Amino acid sequence: MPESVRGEGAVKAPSAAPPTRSIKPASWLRDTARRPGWLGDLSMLPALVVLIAVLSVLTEGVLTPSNIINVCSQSAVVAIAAIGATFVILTGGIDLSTGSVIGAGGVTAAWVITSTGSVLAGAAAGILAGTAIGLVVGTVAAKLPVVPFAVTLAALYVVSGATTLLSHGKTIAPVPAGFIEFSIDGPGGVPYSVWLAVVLYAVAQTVLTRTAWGRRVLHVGANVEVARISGVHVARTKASVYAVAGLFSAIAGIVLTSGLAGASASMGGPLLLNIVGAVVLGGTSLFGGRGSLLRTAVGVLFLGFVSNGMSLLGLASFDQQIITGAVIFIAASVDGIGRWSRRRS
Amino acid sequence: MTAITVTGLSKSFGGVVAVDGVSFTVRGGEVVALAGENGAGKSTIKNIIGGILRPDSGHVDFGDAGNVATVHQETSLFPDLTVAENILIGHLRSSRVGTVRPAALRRTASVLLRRVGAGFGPDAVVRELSAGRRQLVEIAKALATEPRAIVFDEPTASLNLDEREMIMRIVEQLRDDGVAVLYITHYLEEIFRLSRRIVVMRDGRLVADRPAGELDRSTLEALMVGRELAQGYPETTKPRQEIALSVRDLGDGARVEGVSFDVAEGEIFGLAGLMGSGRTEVARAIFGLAGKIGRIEVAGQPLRRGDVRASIAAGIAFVTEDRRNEGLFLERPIRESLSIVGLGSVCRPLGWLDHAAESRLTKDLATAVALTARSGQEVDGGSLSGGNQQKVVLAKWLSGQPRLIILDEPTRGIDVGAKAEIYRLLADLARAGTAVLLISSEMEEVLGLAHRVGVMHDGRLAGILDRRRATQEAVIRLATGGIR
Amino acid sequence: MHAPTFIRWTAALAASALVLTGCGSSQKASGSDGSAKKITIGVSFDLLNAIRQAEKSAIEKATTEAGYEVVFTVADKDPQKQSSQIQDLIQTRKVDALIVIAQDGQQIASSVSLAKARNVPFIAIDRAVADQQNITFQITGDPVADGKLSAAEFVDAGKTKPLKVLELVGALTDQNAIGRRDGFNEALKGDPNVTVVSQVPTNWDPAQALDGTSNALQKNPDINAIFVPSDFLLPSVQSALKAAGRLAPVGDPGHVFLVTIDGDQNGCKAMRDKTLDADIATPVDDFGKQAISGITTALGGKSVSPNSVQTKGLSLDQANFATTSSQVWGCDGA
Amino acid sequence: MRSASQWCARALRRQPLLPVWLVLVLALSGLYGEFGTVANFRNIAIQASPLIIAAVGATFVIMTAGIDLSVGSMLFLAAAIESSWALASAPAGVVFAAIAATGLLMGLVNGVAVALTRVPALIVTLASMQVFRGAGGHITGQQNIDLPAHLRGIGTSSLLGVPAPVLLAAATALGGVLVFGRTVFGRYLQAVGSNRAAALNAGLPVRAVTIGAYALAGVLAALASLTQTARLGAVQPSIGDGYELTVITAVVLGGTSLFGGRGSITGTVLGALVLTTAQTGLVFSGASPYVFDIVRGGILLVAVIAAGTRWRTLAQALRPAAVS
Repeated sequence: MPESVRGEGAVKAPSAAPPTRSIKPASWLRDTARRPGWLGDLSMLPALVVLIAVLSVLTEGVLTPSNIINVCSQSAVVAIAAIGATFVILTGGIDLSTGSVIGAGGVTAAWVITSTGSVLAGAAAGILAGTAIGLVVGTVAAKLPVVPFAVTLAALYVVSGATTLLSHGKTIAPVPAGFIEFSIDGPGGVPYSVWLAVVLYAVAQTVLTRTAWGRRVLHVGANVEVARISGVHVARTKASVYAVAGLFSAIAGIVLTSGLAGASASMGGPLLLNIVGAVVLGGTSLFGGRGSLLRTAVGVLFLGFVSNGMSLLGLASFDQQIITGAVIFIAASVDGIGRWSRRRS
Repeated sequence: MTAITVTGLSKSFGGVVAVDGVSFTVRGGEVVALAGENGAGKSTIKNIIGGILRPDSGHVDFGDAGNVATVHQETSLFPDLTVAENILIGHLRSSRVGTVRPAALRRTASVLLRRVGAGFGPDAVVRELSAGRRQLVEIAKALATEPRAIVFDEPTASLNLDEREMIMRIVEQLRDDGVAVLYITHYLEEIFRLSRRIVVMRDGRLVADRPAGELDRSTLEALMVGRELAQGYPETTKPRQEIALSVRDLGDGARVEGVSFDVAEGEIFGLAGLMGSGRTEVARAIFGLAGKIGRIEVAGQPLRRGDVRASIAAGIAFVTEDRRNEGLFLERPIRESLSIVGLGSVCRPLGWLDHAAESRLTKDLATAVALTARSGQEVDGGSLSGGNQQKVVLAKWLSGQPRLIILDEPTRGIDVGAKAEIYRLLADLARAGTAVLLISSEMEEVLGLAHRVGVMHDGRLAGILDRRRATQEAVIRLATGGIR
Repeated sequence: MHAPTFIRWTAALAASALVLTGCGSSQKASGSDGSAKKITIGVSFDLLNAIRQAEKSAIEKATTEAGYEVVFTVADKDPQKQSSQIQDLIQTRKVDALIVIAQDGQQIASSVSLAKARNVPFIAIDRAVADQQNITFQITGDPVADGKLSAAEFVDAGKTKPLKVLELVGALTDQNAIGRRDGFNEALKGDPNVTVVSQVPTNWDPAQALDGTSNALQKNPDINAIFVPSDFLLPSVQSALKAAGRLAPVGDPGHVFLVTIDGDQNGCKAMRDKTLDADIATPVDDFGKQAISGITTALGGKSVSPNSVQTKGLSLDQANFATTSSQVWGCDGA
Repeated sequence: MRSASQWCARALRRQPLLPVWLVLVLALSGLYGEFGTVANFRNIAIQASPLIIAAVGATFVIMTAGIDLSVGSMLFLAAAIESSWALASAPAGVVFAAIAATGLLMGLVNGVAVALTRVPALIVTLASMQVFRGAGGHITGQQNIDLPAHLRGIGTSSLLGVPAPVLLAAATALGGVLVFGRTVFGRYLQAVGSNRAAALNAGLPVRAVTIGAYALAGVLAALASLTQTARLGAVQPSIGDGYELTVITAVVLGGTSLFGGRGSITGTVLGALVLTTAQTGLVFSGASPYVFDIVRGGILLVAVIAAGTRWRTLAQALRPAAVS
């Protein structure tokens, strides 16, 4: 309702014309004001291209369609969980409980699937469980005077402990063959899990850029006081973000259950580093307010190719660790230098 | 006895020239004022002199002064350390092994605190001090180096009248002791009171370096802005009959109690008082940011307590005193800061944003406040000048139909040109029927704009003066606890 | 703007150089894939530790004898990583057969079906997998039997002196740990001379084993026997005993009766030093040999029968040490 | 008398965890007869020692508003170096010096990366966590390696009846208190964590202080590794796995703010003691080990909420400082 803008008639336009600056066509890429937002989101893409090029030289088969599908399907779980983590990090928070919620969601789903035989019921139960956990964590993080790092660390312990306790530490299996198929095959030879991840990214990116909720998430992260004073329901936004993270972690847990043909409480634990690593590698700021899902997608693919490449090269696991660590650091510092130079100019 | 000699300083940031060939000197025993609008290059000069920035060309020479101390604008103290530790943070190394001797620290700090006339001890934790006291700590810290030259950067920006007076006395004392003082401020009266010479900067260049006696207020303003400013304050029309805001026995449960007043539609109600008298607390309690006691009605409807969203829904807008941290997003496009309050009006069902409607809205808002941001609405808020930032904060509230707009220090730290535009905007808002609650430390501004002036003293409303009776003397008498 | 761009690209180059140097050396080690005819076997381990190293050597020995090539991957206890690595082995490296030590016997199922779909023989060793229909061959130890064999040592010793036993348990999420526990407890059921007075979970973590043992010895000072379900927890247990002043060699009246499972270098050394009473050794060499012969059979187009083998451990105790130790893998290099 | 009670009140205000710990100890002693014995307290003290040592180091880092996720990996890499050195059968003194040097080096790597690049500490240490563990794996070849007797010595020896690990932990804690409270470095640490921009403006050696904090954390992680492996008697690939979260839990439990600038070494020591005592208590109760995770999470949450009001004011106070 722009008509309702006050002062449009009441306030006179300024007498002094604003000084204008002509922008050369060639400089539009460098001009943050003119450059389309998504272009900035792809700042890690050159690094990804370099990585793939290097890997292709070192080993064969990297750029074959089947291997690319492999990388995508292997990354699907981290990718989906990283959507939720991106929203949390955009508010300036962090969710250390992601891995444990992946376990909890997967175990719940697998338990319902094995006892009722219905995949749909299981998926619904898993999603419900994950979202509920996220909502509780988020409500505590938003309403009580605590830092997200500590709350979600506590939640990590409680959720993984409780899931292990309730599942007696066992793997819940077997699940129906059709459910396993979800992570193996799909239209065009690309597994359904990958299609699901793609759709979820499209939806989440749209939600972030095209809805009021997405805007509020960015604003809470950019400056919580400005948001509060401007009428944003800060506590509700924060709580909702953790609930959304719980939702996506649970979906990731269900996809992982399908990929592994069974669920165990501990299965999500090792993924936390990759999830947070992918979000930050993509260039979403840990301080909140800056970032996007496009960035996270590039970060996920980057890590996916790193681990795929190392596995193809047959590297020993300790060498893989060293290289993963070094790559995360170098990629983060390259991006950091880039942002630093932009800030300086 | 020249203490600071600046010769041909130039500095640019990523192609933008901030300071261009500036030269001047400050001698021992004199105060030189550095004046200029925001973005004129004063801070860059200060940072180069203070050694924080390195110039692209030119140099700074301290002559026999040896070193220079800087008193910063935004206090650069450590909230978790004690006063003594803060003052002597640069001089902690009292023994060779790097251990700290608390007793010696405390003694030295006490001496410095006495020198600035502080009425508090060295053991207090800085977090618990008021803004004025922190500024004193800041000065004591600068004095710890026994400097022969000091740069003051807006030392009084966040202080009340008493505290400003105290700071100015300290400056005068330092000057009499033979210290060279470079004084940066927006308060022209301080410039004329303290300085012997005035250096004026505009767009990174030095435009004047003259004895203070040769300049008067309007010439100085003209030098700073580069054009003649319209004199005085805009005309305001008579308030309407309807009461927009009614406050009864308001308290915040801590410093403020028993505050009652009404503001009519179309009225500009000034709230004066010393810093710490509770003006800001009243504003925050009305807006729902602080716990409130008492009764507030907006257009006859009672307001739910402690609920910002309810206040906004009732038509209250609040421009806080801290625009950088509470007003706009420094690291997001200004479009988003502009549309945040009116976001609901550009939303379709399911919270779907209509980007076209949003950009129409923000363009209209920017036009309404005469926002002169050069590069459009996609630049980050942090890249704007203080004046433009304040205009963005004001504009974001105009998307609704504010019944009442509360402004806390709306012109603090912004240049004269932007000030005039904000005054005109307030007058226009009032003419259109909005009630305006204006809080300001600049008495002239309150007296020039407000229909009535409420004066706070020690957490209570000491009295309300209408325009005819609201003179500087009357306000000060009430503000300092005198009788009407 | 120019200088930082330069820095960025230098950094990117440095990153690629790092990956290059890091990988270059290992690629040589893994051999050339060029000689097309050679049969390549993909091996996926759950983790790497002493017993896995022994299993790795056993596999390497057997493959060299058979003239095959090996590609090793290790999943670091992450089932998702293991599944990815197996996918890479099958679909990109195009290995001819797989030898897998599953991180999780249930969750390996999708890898099993992938191998089945791509006609790659799937051999599970050491840890059982749930999907028995679709695997080519499986050879594992028998955790329940190993537990029972351990218990037998306690029953024997209990005849001379009643035993109050502290039972350490591995990870509750691990079938091997649960099997060893169940076999042990079942075999002891009803024996009047041996009572389990305390069960301490260790999560296969030496530090937890140490603290748990210390605490249990504190709570039950009359403990005079400890069942240790894996050799790699032995140093922790002995540390705890030493701290409690309870460490004494076999034969000493203050000796705490100790039995472990695995038969690694630690265990063998402790047997030789007479600080350990018995060690149930896993037949690691069998794993390698039988896995490779299974592969040879499968690649020849025949099915392996029987397709699942459980090998019992070898009881090594102080009485038979001189005659039996040569058959225990941990005693080889010692 | 009055000053004594005042002192008590002040101590209580400063260390609210102290009564929590005392109540925990009393309750457990009441529940389980064997709990309240000298031998058991000795046990708890020994078990808490490595945690105390590593957590004191982490306190320095967190005090600068940093974080160190690589503690567990540093523990492992130091242990790996120890085992490799042990193979060369060097005298204990040389081994100890080598380990301390390793810790220093690892800490310097972290510190330099945090101080000189713009990468957040969380990411730097996330990366170095991988690198250190990988390097450790390289050295040990993922084998279990027994330590020779002279290196196990400090795990079991004692001085005047006090076990060596406890002595080490006590010395570390005391040293930490002194460094933190009585040295210029300690003040600078607090200043950097309290307001980094102001520290830069005041010309404090911000980078050096940051590097120093991480270097100290590295050395102490190596020292913790030494006590831990000496007790275990062997170096295993799983050493220190997930230890970083336990260490951070102890520090946060002790009341040190993750925003930096605020906290205490004594709080950290108490945090480590509460965690260890609770764990021992659970073993006594015979509960499932997973219950410990739940209990630990619960304790952390309660402690954090209790300290929360202070944090919130801190967060607000720090906001302006974040913009430089």
